[in-house]
Amino acid sequence: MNKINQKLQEDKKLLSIYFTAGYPNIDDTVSIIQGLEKNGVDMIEIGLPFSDPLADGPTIQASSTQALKNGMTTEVLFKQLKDIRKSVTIPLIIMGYFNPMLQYGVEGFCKKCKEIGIDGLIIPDLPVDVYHDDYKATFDKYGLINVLLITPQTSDQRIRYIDSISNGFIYMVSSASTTGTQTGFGDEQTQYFERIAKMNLKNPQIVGFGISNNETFTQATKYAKGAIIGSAFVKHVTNKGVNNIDGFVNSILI
Amino acid sequence: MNKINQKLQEDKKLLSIYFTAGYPNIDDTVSIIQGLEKNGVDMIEIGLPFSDPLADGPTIQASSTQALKNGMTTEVLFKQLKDIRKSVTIPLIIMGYFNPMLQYGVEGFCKKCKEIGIDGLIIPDLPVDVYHDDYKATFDKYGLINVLLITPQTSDQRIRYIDSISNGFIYMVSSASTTGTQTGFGDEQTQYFERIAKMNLKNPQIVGFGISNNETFTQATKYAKGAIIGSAFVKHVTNKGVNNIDGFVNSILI
Amino acid sequence: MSEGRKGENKRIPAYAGMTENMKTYNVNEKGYYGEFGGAFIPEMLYPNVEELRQNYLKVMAEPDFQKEFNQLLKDYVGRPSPLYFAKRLSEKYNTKIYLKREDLNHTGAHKINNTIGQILMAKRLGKHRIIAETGAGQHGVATATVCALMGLECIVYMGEIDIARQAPNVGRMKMLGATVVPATSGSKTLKDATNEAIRDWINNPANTYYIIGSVVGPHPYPDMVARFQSVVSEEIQWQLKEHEGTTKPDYVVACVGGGSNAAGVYYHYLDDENVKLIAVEAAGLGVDSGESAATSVLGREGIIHGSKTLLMQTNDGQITEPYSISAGLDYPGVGPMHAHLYKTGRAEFISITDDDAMTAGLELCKLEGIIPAIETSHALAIFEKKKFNPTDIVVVSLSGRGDKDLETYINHFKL
Amino acid sequence: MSEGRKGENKRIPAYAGMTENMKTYNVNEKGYYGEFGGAFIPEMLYPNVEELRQNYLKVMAEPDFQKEFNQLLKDYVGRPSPLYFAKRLSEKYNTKIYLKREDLNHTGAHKINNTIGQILMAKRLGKHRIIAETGAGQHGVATATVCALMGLECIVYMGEIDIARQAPNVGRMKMLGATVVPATSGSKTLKDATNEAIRDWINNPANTYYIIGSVVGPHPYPDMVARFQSVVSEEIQWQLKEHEGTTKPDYVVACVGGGSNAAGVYYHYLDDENVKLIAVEAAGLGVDSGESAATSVLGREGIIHGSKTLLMQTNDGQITEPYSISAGLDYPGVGPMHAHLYKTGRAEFISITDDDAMTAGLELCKLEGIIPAIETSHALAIFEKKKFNPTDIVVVSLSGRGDKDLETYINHFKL
Ligand SMILES: Cc1ncc(COP(=O)(O)O)c(C=O)c1O
Ligand SMILES: Cc1ncc(COP(=O)(O)O)c(C=O)c1O
Repeated sequence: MNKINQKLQEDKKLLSIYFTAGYPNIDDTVSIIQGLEKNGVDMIEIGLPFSDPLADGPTIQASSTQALKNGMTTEVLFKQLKDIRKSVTIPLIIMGYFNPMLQYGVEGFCKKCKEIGIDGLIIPDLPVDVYHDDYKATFDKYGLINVLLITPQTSDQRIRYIDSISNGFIYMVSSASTTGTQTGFGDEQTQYFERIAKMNLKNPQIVGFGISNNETFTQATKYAKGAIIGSAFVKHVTNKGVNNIDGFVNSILI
Repeated sequence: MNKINQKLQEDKKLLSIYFTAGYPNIDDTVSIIQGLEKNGVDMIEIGLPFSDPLADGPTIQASSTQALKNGMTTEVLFKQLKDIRKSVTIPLIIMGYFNPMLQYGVEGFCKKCKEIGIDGLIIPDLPVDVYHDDYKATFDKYGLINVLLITPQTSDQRIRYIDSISNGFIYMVSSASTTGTQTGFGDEQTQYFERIAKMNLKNPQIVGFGISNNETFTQATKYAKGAIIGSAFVKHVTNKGVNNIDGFVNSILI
Repeated sequence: MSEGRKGENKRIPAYAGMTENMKTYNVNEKGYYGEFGGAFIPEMLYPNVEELRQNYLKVMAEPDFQKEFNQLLKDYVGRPSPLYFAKRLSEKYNTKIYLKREDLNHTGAHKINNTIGQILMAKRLGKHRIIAETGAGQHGVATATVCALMGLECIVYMGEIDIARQAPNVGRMKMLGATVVPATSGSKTLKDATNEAIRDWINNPANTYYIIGSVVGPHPYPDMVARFQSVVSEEIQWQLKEHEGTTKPDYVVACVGGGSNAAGVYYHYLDDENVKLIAVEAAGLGVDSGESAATSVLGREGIIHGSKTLLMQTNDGQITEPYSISAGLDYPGVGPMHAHLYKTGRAEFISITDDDAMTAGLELCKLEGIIPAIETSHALAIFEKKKFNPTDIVVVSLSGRGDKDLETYINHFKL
Repeated sequence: MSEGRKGENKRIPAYAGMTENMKTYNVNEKGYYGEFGGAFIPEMLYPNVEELRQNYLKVMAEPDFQKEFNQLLKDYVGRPSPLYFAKRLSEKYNTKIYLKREDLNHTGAHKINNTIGQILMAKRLGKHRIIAETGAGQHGVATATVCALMGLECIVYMGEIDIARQAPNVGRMKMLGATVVPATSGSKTLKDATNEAIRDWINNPANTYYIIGSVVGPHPYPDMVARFQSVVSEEIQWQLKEHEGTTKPDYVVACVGGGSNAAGVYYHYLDDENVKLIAVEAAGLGVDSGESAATSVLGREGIIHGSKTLLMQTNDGQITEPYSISAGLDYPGVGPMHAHLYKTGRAEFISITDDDAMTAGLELCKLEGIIPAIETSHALAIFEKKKFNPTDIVVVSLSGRGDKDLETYINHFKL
């Protein structure tokens, strides 16, 4: 069984953390993963940096630009992760934009992920239909879960469709925004969270975008299975470096 | 008999000098006239300054602007000249643009000229036809000679027409130019001078524009009755002041 | 031949009609509009002006000339310029406002209608050196443009102050290969540039053609320029017919510098007193401020640039230095046609201050998405001054676009 | 109704024909041109893009929409734009060169054809906040213009470098009441401005309509923009008929940034292989210099701004920072229609360096009195590169005027 599915079966609210591979320094990837696992995080999204991350806000943009400057590439990332399963067991997801994967070759990319022990992918600009028609078979072949997104604007009908072709969890974007823009949840979010909870989807949901501290983590996981922190963690790494992960994780989970 | 006609009958080449009234200083008008007469000049053109002297080059433009700044007006000029005939007998011509005369009233202007003892007018922007149809009678009534211009471009037919309505001399513009632009005469001028000389006009011709020294004065008066110096004299006054007229006149007549 | 335009052959009013069927507000045979006009020029200019006077109507009537003129207006200038119903502006002022879009002409103003005509005239008269004066630079650009088109040398005189405040147009003239000569005398604006152009012409009588940029100067310029610009009202007639079922607006409004823009929109309505004419002049800092260019109010009869007309002058007959924020209206005179329209009361003259013009210009940007030349903004400002009826059809000449004026606008409003 | 224009109702190609009568080089039902196109967008944008996809053809086919669109094109934009026979340019290159004068449109480029269409679309979809990206600023100005016209809020994203080099257009946008937001990431040019606009849209999904400025972005944008721009080739057909007795030129030439200008002039000729298509890209300092924007030569298939197309990228799939002196061509991708035209060989792609473009631009000034946008100058430069027959009819899209580029030209040539 895929590590993501295993994790989702645990009877707890899950904390998933996103970081940009190759940032702040090119060689920080492995130690960040290890640090996150060690400090009790449940799932990790490894950001494959892209030159033009159009679903991302300034924080992740800046980290991506720096990572690319540091020399991060798809090849380099795969090399860094080659032996990652020797040291960690935590579910690992690669989050990246579609073009670098396309250039690598989608089949080759998936194959490599399987070899390394990657459990899933999040590709914000790979639309559901294209995924379904052109790539699902490949993902399935290599045992990769493709995590699909929904937003407050997604219709119930489309949510059910997305649910039907998902096989891990649904990435529930908390509000209409790029990453790192929200600073707390209001009534709108609560209604949205409730609406989705009531839909009784087959896949659990994990909330992303706008989770930055214990309060928002708690709010989000009131209805959902877990929550993903991205920009807040990248900011933390920017300010405190990679040796202070415990402080960050503890501040979320208290 | 009008003093201009008297002068034209003298058996000599005539030197006529133009100056801008009220320049360099507002009260220089009378002393310049006296100085010119004293030094053997034959005829004087008193420039009534105009804000937009479009037949004039930079030298006379600048002197006009300064004269206006100094406070020169038609009224002031008439006041300055009120008693001029008590001290000089030289023919006096007012040279000016039409608009200030129009504003003063053409009839009043002519009347005043006669009172003062002005002998003629040169108005470059009063066209021959308009003069003939509208103003000749007035000029005649006050015994004023209107000096008309011809240029190298003026057709023979038109020259004859201009000759026919002139009753003093013809102002022969040496070349197609504004004042102060020519710096000597070439073949073109010589041909023009010869052409006009051969026409045997009823009115003598006096050459203007481009006469600045003994050489050009001599060239011009080889064919014509006289020559007019304007810009060169204004420049002289600018550089040497009004007390050095003898030097200038001597350099022309040698 | 194009079916895309109506009335193609009516473009230039037939010269034959002029004397037979004399119009009250048009020029007479002697070159006068009532008591205004004529050709008060130094003898040095006589051969040139006379050559033009004797030929202009004949040349303009040649089928060949008409064909070339009309073809260039259509394919090069982009005529007909639209007659645009300004919905939001009309709503705001509760009347029907149509904008005649001369701003859409090649080079961005009405000026090119005239320079196209005159360059063809110059060619037919065998001239190969072209001079012009310019204020806003629109006429300079339009002249430089047609000179490039015909491969002729071009020298443009422009006041030093105008060179500074209309920098984009100076750049355009340079790109087009024209020589821009600064006029440094007097107020260093349009009047002085005109003086310099006339002086150049005096100095170059044989090969040079002077393309005057407005309905000013000695006869036949005012009439010739008005005829070239008359394409504007010719178009308004059939365009308004399409929109409103009538060829006649209630009002025709235009800003007036020299008056060519106004002459163009008035032309076919001059003798139809049902169509009211409004002429808008630049009041500068205020008509009584001493810093103004409102010629009709402040002017008296006199002579400027070869024409008897209204002009701003001292009691003594010295021409006054005008002031307007708008380089194209910063002129102490007005064409003789307009002096006559003023004197007879045929046109209503309104003066608009700098500030009111700027405000009206910005309003047009915000309501209609059109940035007008500051000249044009003066015309637009009348809606705050004069009330029209809801059913009135008011045609305003949008004489030019404001690209040249961006800096002035932006500084004025601190945008 | 106007008789002044032909084919008024054929303006927007009928959507009904699309699937029934499929054109090889046109978009298919799924939003692809051959293998290029699609809608590679984050889920956050799905509702907006899907709403548009489901409605655009229906809305465009509404008589009411067509009427308003055509009326605005005519009375506001000033269409038809002339098809001008460039005599002196033709003589120089010994072939028949016609210039399609999009520079004469209101706001000075072809871009407004599209923004007029899209603002009407936005209104019908009930949106009241408009965003746009811009490179040269022409699309930004065109968007600010239609927003002012309709009284809608307007936010324009523009790269910091482009803000500096196209200052006049920034001024115009401000005058028109738009908010110009600098894009400070990446190469600080068009690509980055587009990223920012997309991010804004993600953040404002409900009330905001994104007016894309070229035939790029997710389906249905490329097709919709091409249809709005297709008025250009629709006009060329009947205009050329008037001039030459045929609706078909031998060549149609256009510069390509995103490709909307080219799409417009190609549209009605896409499937007529007798009409050869030439696409001109910006080589910057040279195709192999590392400072270039010649997408077809340097690009590989990939995804940019929601569309699968050709783009300049590293082996790793990172989008390369392009370079061109021309802000409107300084883009690392190209619309999917053009990728398809390239891949199939239907269009010939030529790349032109900064220097050659600038020289061609100045040449047009000097020969024809038209100052072209630097984008357009790239298209004009092909005559030094490619020989045409004396009888060839070559239509070049004069996509925009160069007023915005004066400073760049003047500095380049030290005028
Ligand atoms: C746009 C515009 N409108 C009006 C004028 C005023 O000139 P005229 O009165 O001759 O139309 C100018 C002069 O430059 C101008 O550029
Ligand atoms: C004048 C002009 N031409 C061409 C372009 C290139 O864009 P596109 O390829 O979409 O026509 C631009 C873009 O700004 C432009 O301003």
